[in-house]
Amino acid sequence: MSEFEPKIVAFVCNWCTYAGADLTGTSRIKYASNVRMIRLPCTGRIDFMLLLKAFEQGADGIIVSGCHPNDCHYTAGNFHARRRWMMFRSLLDFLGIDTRRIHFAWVSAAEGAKWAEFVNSVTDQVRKLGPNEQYQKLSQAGVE
Amino acid sequence: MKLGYFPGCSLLGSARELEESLMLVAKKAGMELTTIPDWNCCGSTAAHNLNHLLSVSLPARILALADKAGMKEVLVPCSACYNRLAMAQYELLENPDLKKEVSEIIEMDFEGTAKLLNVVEGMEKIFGEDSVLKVEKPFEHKVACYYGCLLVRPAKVLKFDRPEDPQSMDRLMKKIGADPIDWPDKVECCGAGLSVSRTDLVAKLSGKILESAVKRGAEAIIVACPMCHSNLDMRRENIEKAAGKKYSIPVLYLTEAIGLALGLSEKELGLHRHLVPVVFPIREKKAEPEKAESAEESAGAVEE
Amino acid sequence: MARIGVFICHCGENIAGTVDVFKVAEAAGKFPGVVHSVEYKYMCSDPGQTMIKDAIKEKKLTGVVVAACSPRMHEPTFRRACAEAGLNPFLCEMANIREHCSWVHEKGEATTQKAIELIRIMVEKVKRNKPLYSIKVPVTKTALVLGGGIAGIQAALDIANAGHQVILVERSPSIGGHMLQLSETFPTLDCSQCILTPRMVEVAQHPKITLYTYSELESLDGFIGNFKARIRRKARGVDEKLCTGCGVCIQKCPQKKIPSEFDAGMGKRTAIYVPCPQSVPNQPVIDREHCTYYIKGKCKICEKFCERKAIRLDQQDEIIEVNVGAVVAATGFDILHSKDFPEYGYGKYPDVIDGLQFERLASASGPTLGAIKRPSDGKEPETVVFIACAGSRDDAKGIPYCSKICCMYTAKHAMLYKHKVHNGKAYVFYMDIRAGGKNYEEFVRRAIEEDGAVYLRGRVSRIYEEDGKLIVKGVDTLLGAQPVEIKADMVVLATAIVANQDAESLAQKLRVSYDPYHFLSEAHPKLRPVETNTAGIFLAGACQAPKDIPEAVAQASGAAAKVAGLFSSSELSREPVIAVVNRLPPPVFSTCTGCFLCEKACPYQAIEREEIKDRKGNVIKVVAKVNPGLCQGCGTCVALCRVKAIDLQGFTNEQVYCELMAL
Amino acid sequence: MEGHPEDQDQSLMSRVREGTGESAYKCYQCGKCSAGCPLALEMDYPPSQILRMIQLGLPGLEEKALGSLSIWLCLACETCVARCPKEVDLPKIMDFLRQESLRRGLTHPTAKNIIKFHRAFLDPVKYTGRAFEVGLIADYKARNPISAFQDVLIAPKMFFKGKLSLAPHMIKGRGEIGRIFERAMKKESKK
Ligand SMILES: Cc1cc2nc3c(=O)[nH]c(=O)nc-3n(C[C@H](O)[C@H](O)[C@H](O)COP(=O)(O)OP(=O)(O)OC[C@H]3O[C@@H](n4cnc5c(N)ncnc54)[C@H](O)[C@@H]3O)c2cc1C
Ligand SMILES: Cc1cc2nc3c(=O)[nH]c(=O)nc-3n(C[C@H](O)[C@H](O)[C@H](O)COP(=O)(O)OP(=O)(O)OC[C@H]3O[C@@H](n4cnc5c(N)ncnc54)[C@H](O)[C@@H]3O)c2cc1C
Ligand code: SF4
Ligand code: SF4
Ligand code: SF4
Ligand code: SF4
Ligand code: SF4
Ligand code: SF4
Ligand code: SF4
Ligand code: SF4
Repeated sequence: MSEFEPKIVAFVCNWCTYAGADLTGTSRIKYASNVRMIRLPCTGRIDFMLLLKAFEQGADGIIVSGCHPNDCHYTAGNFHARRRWMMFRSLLDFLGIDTRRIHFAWVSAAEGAKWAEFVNSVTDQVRKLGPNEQYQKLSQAGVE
Repeated sequence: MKLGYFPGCSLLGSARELEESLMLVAKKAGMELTTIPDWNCCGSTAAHNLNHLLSVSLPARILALADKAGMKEVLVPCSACYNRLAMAQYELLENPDLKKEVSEIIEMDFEGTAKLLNVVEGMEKIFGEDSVLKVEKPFEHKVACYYGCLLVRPAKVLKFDRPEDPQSMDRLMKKIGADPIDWPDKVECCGAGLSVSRTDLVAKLSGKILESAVKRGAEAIIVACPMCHSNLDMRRENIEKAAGKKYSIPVLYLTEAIGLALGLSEKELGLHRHLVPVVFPIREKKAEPEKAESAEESAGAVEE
Repeated sequence: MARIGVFICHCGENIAGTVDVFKVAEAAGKFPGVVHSVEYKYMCSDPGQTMIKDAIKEKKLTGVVVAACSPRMHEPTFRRACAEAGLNPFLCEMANIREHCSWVHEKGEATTQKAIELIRIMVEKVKRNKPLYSIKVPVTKTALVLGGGIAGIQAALDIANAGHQVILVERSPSIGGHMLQLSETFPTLDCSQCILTPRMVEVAQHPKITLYTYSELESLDGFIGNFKARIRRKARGVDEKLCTGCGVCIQKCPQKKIPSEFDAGMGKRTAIYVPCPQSVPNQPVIDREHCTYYIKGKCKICEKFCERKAIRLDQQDEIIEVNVGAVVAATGFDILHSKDFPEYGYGKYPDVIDGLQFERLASASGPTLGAIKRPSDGKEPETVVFIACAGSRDDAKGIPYCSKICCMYTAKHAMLYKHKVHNGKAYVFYMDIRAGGKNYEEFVRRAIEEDGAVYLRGRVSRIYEEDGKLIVKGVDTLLGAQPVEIKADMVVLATAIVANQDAESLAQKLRVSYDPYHFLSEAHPKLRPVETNTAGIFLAGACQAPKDIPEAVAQASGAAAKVAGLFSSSELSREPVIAVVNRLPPPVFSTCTGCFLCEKACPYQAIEREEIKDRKGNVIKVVAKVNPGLCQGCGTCVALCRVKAIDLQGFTNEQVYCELMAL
Repeated sequence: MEGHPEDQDQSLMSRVREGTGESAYKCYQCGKCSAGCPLALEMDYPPSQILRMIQLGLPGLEEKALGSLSIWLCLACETCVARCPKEVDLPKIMDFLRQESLRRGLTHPTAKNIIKFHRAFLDPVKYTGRAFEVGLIADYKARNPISAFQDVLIAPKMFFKGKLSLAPHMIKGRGEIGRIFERAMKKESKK
C-alpha cells in the first residue's frame, strides 16, 4: 500500500460549512485528518485563482463547500461561486489539470455527518489519484 | 403574387368544391398558386393514430419538396393537412435527432423553411386590406363561423388567432356583408377522424354544433375544413337521425361564401356538390340602415 | 516587524487528549515572527485571558493567535480581551484546533501536525491583519411607510406608537387598500369597514404620522439610517387645507359614468371623487383623465359650487424630499384580470365576475347595498358557481403558486350568498381546500355542512352563454372525472393574487430583490421574513406574497418592531468586514477600471459609481465605490474583480494568499 | 407487435416520458381535460383518469389504460392541452398509448374497427402515395362488413356530386413512399 497521504485544502463559507464542520466536531465524528480549512465569509468570495494557488502550494485535492442553494447567508453568493466554477472548470480542462481533484459540495450547518463523509470520500478519491505532480510539472513547464 | 400550394387528397375528391372555389377566387385576385410537385398524402389522422414516425415522415417529404421547389409560403387549404404539416414541421425543427432520423427515412434533407398558411390566412392574403377584389353581391346572411379544432390548436405551434374565440373568419365574413353570430362552438370538435369508423359519435358531436348555430339564428355555417364540411354536410342524415330532428342549414366553405359575394356563380363554385342544398330562408328586406355592430351585440339581440 | 503571540489551549482533555500541546507550543514558537508561544489549560477562563492581556503588554505583541475552539464560539471573547489590553481586536485570530482537529481525529502525530499547520496558517494571516474599526452610522429616526393598506396602516401605527415619526405614502386618494373594499371577513365574518375605519382615522389623527395620499415614491437614495426619499404628490385639484369634505362638488360634477375603481367597476363615480364615503382623507381628488375641464377646456362646475373655494384646477404635481432612517414597503397586491381567462368568458359575459366584484356586491355599502344582483340585468341569481384556483396553480398562465387566500374567501362568498339568497344554489369548483389557519377549516366546513354550498372537486374547462344562462362545463374527479354541467346565473372567479404592475419598478427604486412573479423578496424565508436584503428596508403585507389580513397585520407589526429596534439608538454600529475599492494618488486614483462587474454581482446593491474629477470639474474616470451602509461583506465582488481593485477587509487577498502559502 | 421483454419491465410512465417527452407526473388531476373533452362521456375512462392510471403504475392499471377504448376515441382535437393548467400534452400521450397498445397487443375489442379504418386509409397511401376515398370505403367495408352500410348509402350520392373519383392517384415517388412506410413501421415496432 502506498504511503501517500494527500494534502487537501477546503475553502468553506463561515455560515454553513464552517459551522457544519464545527458540528462534526461537537458530535465527535471522526474523519481523515488530511484537510486544512480556509474560512471565508461566503463561497462567493472564492476567487478561483486561489485554487490554482493552492495547487501551486502543493495541494493534492481541493474542496469548495458552502450553503445549499437558496440558503446562502448572502442570498446569492453560492450561485456566483457555482457559475464561476463552471467557467473555471473549462479553464482547468484547458490547462490539463485533472478536475477530479476539485470537489464541490453543499454542506449546511446541520450536516456534521455529511461533512465527515464528504471529506473521507474526497480524501479516498484523491489518494487514488496520487500526488499532484502534474501541476508542478505543468507550472514548471510554463516557467521554463 | 405567387404562393406555394398543397391541395391534399380530399381536395381532389370529397372536397373538390373547396379547391374549385379557392382557385377561382385566387385567380380573380391575380394570385398564382403553384402546386408542390409530386406531393403525397400527409397521412392524416390514420398515420397519427398508428405510427408516430410515419405521421411525421409523410409531411416531412411534402415540406422537403416545397423547400426544394424554393417555396417561401405554402397555402394548405385543408385544415387537417395544415395541422399535420405544421405539427410535423414544429416537431422536426424542435428535435434535431428526429430531424436526422426522418431525413434518412424520406431520403431527402429536411429544412422546413416554408411558412405554412391555412385557408383563412390564405384568404386574408388574397382578399385582404389592399385586395383588388370588390364585393358585388353582399352575402347578407347571418352566419356561424365554424373554425373547428385543427385550425387553432395547438396554439403554441400554429400561432393562429385566439384559440378560444377566434375572429379572423368572422372578420372576413363581415367584409362580404355577412353578419357573423357570436356562439360558443366555434372551436368545438366535430368528430373529425372518426367520421367513418364511429359515425354515431360524429353524429352526436356535429349535431350539437348544428343545433347551437341554428338556435342562435344562423342561416349558414361557414367552414374552413373538409373534415368539418363532410361531417356537417355529408353526415347530415346521420345527424338528423341521432337528433330526431331535421336541419336545413347549409354548410359553405369560406371560399364559396366569398366567391358568391364576388359575383361568381354557384355552379362555378361547386355549390351543387353539397349534399345539403344551399338555400337561405327568404327575408323581407328591411329598410333600416346597415348596423355596424359587434358580434356580441347582435347575438344579444337574437336572444331577446 | 511582526510580534505575534500564540496561545494554545488544552481545553482540559478536549484538546490535550489528542494533540500534543507542548510540542505544538514549541513548534509555534519557531514560526517566523512569533515572539511568544505558550499553552494553558483553559484559555477562555479569567486567568487564561489575563495571560493574553499581560503578554500583549509585556511583549508588545502586534498580533495574537489563540489556538483553541471554533471562532464561532470564542472569537468575541478573545477579541474583547485584546481590546482591553489595547490591541485592536481585529488583530486577533483563532486557530480551530478543537472542532476541526482534536475532536475529529485520533490521537497521534498526524493530528498534532495538523494543529501545528492550522496555527501556522493563522499566524501568516494575522501578520497581514490591519486594525479595523467598527463602522458607525447616524440614524434618522423617521420611517417611511409605502402603501396604506391594512399592512401599511398597522406598521405606521406601531412605529408611531413606539414614539417615532412616520411618513405614510399612499398612491390612491384614500388609505385602506383592498381591505376597505371587502364586505365581511373570514373566518369570523366581521364587517371589514367596521374594524378598519377606526384605524384609518387613527392614522389620520396621529400626531407622529404624516399622511401623503395620492402620492408616490419618486426615488430613494442613501442607506440604512440615512435614506433620502423624493415623494411625488400628485395634483389633487383640491386644496386640502380649505376643503371640508362637504361633497357638494361631487354631487354637481356632470361626469357621472366613470367606472369606480373602488367598486371594481360595479358602480360609477364622478370625475371629482372620493373612492368611498369612509375615505381617509375625506377630501376629493379630480381625475384629470375624465374631467370635462381637462378634456374640453371648460366646465369648472365644481369650482363654482365649492363654497370654500378649495378647487385648484391648475394645481401642479409637487415633489417633496424627506430624510428617513428606514423604509417599510407595504404596497399590497393585485388580482389577475379578465384577458387571462378566454375559456371562461371573463370580460365577455358581464355575469362572470371576480372575487373583488363579489365583495362589492355583498358589501352593505356597495353599489347594490349588499343585495346580490347580477350585473347584466340586476336580477337575483338563483344559481351561482364559484371557481377556485382561477389562474392560480396554473403553469400555463404563468402562475404556478397557490394564491393562499382564495379557498377561504370563496367559502366566505358561498356562505354570504347563501345567507342572502336562501333558496339559491351555490356550487364551488375546487382542486384542494387550503384552510390552514386558526378556525379556517371549521369555517369551510360550516359553508358546506350548515350553509349547503356544494363543493365539486375539479376544474372548469369552459363557460359559455346559452338561453340566458351561463353553462359551466366542469368535472367531478371524485365521481371518476365525470363531466358536470351547471346552468348558472352568475359565476365568480377566485382569480389569482398577483403582484402590482409596478412592483418591479418599485423594487428597483428600493434596490430590493423580487421573485419571478414580482413579489418583493424577504432576506430569509424563515428567519428574516420581514427584512429585505437591503439593510433598513422592511416588508409588510401582500407585497411579499399572497396573504390574508391576520398575516398581513402580523408581518406589519414585525416590520414595525424591526424599525423600532433600529431606531432604539441614534447610532448604528457595524462590523468592519466590508469591501473597499482601493484609492491611489493621482494620476491613477484607483486601479479600478470601471468595468462594474462587481456592481452586477453584489447581492446588496452596495456598489456605487464615483466620478473622479479634475480641478475644473471634468470627469476623468468613473470608478466603483462601496457603500459601507449597504455592504454585508460577502466578498463576491472581490472574487469577480479581475484587477483586484476591490478587497474585503478582514479577508483580503493578501491575507488569504498568505494562508495558502503557509500550507 | 412482438413484445420486447426488456421494454415491458420498464414502467409505462417512463416509456411515455421517453416516447413523448411528457411527464405524467406533471398532471395534478384537476380534471379540466375531462371537463372539456368532447368525448369524455363516451370513453370508458375520461382522459384525466387515463393519466392517473399511468401515474400510479400499480399492477393492472397500465394494462387497463392500454386496453381502454378511450385512447382510440381521442380525436386529437387538442381541447384538453389547450386548457390544461399544467400543459400536459395529453393528445401526444394518447398517441403514444395507442401505439404502445398495438405493440403490446392490448387493444380494446371495440377499437378494432377504428384501427381497421386507419389501416384501410393508409394502405392506398402506401402503394400510390395518396389517399383513395372510394377504395377506402370499399376496403373498410371489406374489413368491417357490419358498420359500413351507412357509407355505402352515401357513396353513390357522393359519386353523383362529383366528389368521388374512381381511379386512385398515382404519384411518381411511389417507391419512396413505400420505403418511408417500411422504415417507419420497422422503427416504431422496435421502440
Ligand atoms: C376577493 C378578496 C377577498 C378577501 N377576503 C378576505 C377576508 O375575508 N379575510 C382576510 O383576512 N383577507 C381577505 N382578503 C385578503 C386581504 O384583502 C389582504 O390580506 C389585505 O388586503 C392585504 O393588505 P395589504 O396592506 O398588504 O395590501 P393592500 O390591501 O393591497 O394595500 C396596499 C396599498 O398600497 C397602495 N399602493 C400600492 N402600490 C403603491 C405604491 N407604489 N406607492 C404607494 N402606495 C401604493 C395601494 O393603493 C393600497 O392602498 C381578501 C382578498 C380578496 C382579493
Ligand atoms: C414534525 C414537524 C416538522 C416540522 N417541519 C418544519 C419545517 O420543515 N419548516 C418549518 O418552517 N416548520 C416546521 N415545523 C414547525 C416548527 O417546528 C414550528 O413552527 C416552530 O418550532 C415553532 O416555534 P415556537 O418557538 O413557536 O415553538 P416551540 O418550538 O414549540 O418552542 C417553544 C419553547 O417553549 C418552551 N416552553 C413550553 N412551555 C413553557 C413554559 N410554560 N415555560 C417556559 N418555557 C416553555 C418549550 O420547551 C420550547 O422550548 C415542523 C413541526 C413539526 C412537528
Ligand atoms: S477557549 Fe475554547 S477550547 Fe479553550 S477551554 Fe475555552 S472552550 Fe475550551
Ligand atoms: S372641494 Fe369644496 S365642495 Fe368639494 S368637498 Fe371640498 S369643500 Fe366641499
Ligand atoms: S371641472 Fe371636472 S371635476 Fe369639476 S365638475 Fe367639471 S367635470 Fe367634474
Ligand atoms: S388558496 Fe385555494 S383557491 Fe386559492 S390558489 Fe390556493 S388552492 Fe387555489
Ligand atoms: S470589478 Fe473591480 S475593476 Fe471592475 S468596477 Fe468593480 S472594482 Fe472596479
Ligand atoms: S462584499 Fe458583498 S455586499 Fe459588499 S460590496 Fe462586495 S459583493 Fe456587495
Ligand atoms: S387538465 Fe392537465 S393537469 Fe388537469 S387533469 Fe388534465 S392533464 Fe391533468
Ligand atoms: S385531444 Fe383527445 S383527450 Fe384531448 S380533448 Fe380532444 S378528444 Fe379529448
